[in-house]
Amino acid sequence: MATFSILVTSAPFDSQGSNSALQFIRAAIESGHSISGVFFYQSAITNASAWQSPPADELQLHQEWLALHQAGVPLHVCATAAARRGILGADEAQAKNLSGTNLQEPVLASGLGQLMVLLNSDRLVQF
Amino acid sequence: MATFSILVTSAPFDSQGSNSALQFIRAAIESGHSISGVFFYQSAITNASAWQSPPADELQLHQEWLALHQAGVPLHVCATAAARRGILGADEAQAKNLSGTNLQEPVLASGLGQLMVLLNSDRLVQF
Amino acid sequence: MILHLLRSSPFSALDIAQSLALMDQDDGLLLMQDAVYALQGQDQPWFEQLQQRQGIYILKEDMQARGLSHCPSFIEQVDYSKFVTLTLTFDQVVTW
Amino acid sequence: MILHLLRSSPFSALDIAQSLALMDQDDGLLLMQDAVYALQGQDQPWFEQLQQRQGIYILKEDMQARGLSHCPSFIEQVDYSKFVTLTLTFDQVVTW
Amino acid sequence: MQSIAIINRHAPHGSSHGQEALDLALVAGSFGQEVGLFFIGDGVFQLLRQQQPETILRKNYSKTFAALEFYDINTIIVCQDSLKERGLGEDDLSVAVELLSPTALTTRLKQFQHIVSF
Amino acid sequence: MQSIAIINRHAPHGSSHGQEALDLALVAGSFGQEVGLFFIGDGVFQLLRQQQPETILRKNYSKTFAALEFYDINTIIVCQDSLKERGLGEDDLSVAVELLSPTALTTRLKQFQHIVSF
Repeated sequence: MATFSILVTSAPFDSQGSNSALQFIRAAIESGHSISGVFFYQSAITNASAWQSPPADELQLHQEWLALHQAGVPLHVCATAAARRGILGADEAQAKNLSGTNLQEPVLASGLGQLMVLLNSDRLVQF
Repeated sequence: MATFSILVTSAPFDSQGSNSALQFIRAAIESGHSISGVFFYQSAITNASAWQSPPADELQLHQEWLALHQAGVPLHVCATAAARRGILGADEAQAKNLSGTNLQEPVLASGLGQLMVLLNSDRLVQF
Repeated sequence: MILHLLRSSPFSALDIAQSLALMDQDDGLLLMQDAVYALQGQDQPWFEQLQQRQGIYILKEDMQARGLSHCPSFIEQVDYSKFVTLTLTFDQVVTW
Repeated sequence: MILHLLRSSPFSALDIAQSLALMDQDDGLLLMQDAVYALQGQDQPWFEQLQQRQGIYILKEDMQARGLSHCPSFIEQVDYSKFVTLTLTFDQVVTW
Repeated sequence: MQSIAIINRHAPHGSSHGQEALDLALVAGSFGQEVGLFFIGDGVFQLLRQQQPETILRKNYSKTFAALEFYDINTIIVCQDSLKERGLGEDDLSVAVELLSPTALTTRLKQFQHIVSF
Repeated sequence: MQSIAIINRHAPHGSSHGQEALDLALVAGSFGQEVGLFFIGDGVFQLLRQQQPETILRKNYSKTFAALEFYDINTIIVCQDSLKERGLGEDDLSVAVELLSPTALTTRLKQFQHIVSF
């Protein structure tokens, strides 16, 4: 059995990348492998947004990620890449005097250093 | 003198499209033309986010759009495309019981029908 | 041994040429997402290059999603489960 | 008369071939964003096609941003102000 | 009345271009605009029969092409060179289309006031 | 120690790939990772001299390439075929690089534990 780290760099909905990552992770877990973590970077940071509201007949990707977290998969997003694109955690929201935030636990606002920690796995697969 | 409608469909920062649109509009206004409106669609909807927080040495695109609005340019975003990607106006935020919203005036959450209205101009230019 | 993941349509992007240029004899190539349209390229120069190689795979789910069903025998069809296995058969994975 | 706006690098994407295929003799083509790298394609087949045409323009700001300064005389350099004028000289604008 | 040509130039499912182009076409049609749908390059793959994007967790919007006439959208033009280059014929498509050479397609494109591309 | 190869395959400024790949490289370097920076295809344009992206309202991160050695990043490899295809030579680049054939480049790539591409 192996451990995988997953780097997602493509935008949800605008690209199939997030869907592919989801299906790959599910298949890996079903085969008994473990996922040391998922890291959202570049335009994939929208995956971290708790506010995604697609029409009812479309996949709510954020909910699917939360389900994976329930299954033990840590979720990280690059805080800098996210803030650039308007996804703000509690600290950033407070700094801007905002009453809400669209980046919430269990998704963690992390630095790129966290991705370095995730490299300590058998395979890194990018989507 | 002519009237232009501007359709922006590419993601800010991830693509140069929003920068090009901004520079085109400024040049058009300087030459005495008028802009009947800017419409954000597809991944360009992030332009509408009031929460964009890039590092200090990078362009804050949302502020640049607000400056154009001050100069009389109407700003529209497709509400469906925006909601899909986590950009929510007051109505959607209320429906989800959120305390804040990242889609605020003067950017208007519009339907695609608004783009049809904008077609009533001399030229439509897409970025 | 590297497993290359090709995602873009070879009719639109030149990623296919770049990945092929970097492939050794023992490397593999998985056609996924829009790259599965490569199946329709019988008359294209890159199709012959694919044909001359070992280790060409295609993701079944992505074919089915797009209404493609005919696959020549030199391309091995895999599902997500086999895709996971492939990433372990090879030493590294590069995404195009 | 259509003005075509080409944004992608002709070394990576095949948009250049598609836009050229749809261009009439009186249509125009503006190289902008990453398409300004076309300047480096002297040995590429599409470069000759550009050379044989009238109405090829390039956006000066995008050249300068990328460190490109040499431009052959058959390509007309325009700034954003001239770009605006061009969109009015032609009847429609198509973005690639 | 305004008129708008919508060019589809990307394959479906790998990106959202096709789905959001179709959404725009339907709205334009219901607003009484004259709409022309053009499929060129990889865009011709949008019209393939028997797509099942549910297998990759994407929406199957391709069924909607059959309903275009109810939105008064009757101009569906496909580039015959693009189709042939991709080893496809008219029989492979899910709806009736008008096949045109690139030159003839450009002539039709010029009859519309505005052009957008996806 | 882990090692990571970062492939740059897109031109600068039209997209954010180059800037965010460089950010990642700097962090990897300061975390003591062994970093290899590879430039292939349009990625070689990242290293062109005299870029002025301020004229298009983008950040001039190309200046940072000269500082890579301070982050202990000394492996900067450029595909010589990609460079030649684009009418460029080593003199056109802003930093000292190692020019390799595609075959030699692949051999070097395989010495890294993980590979990411931008």
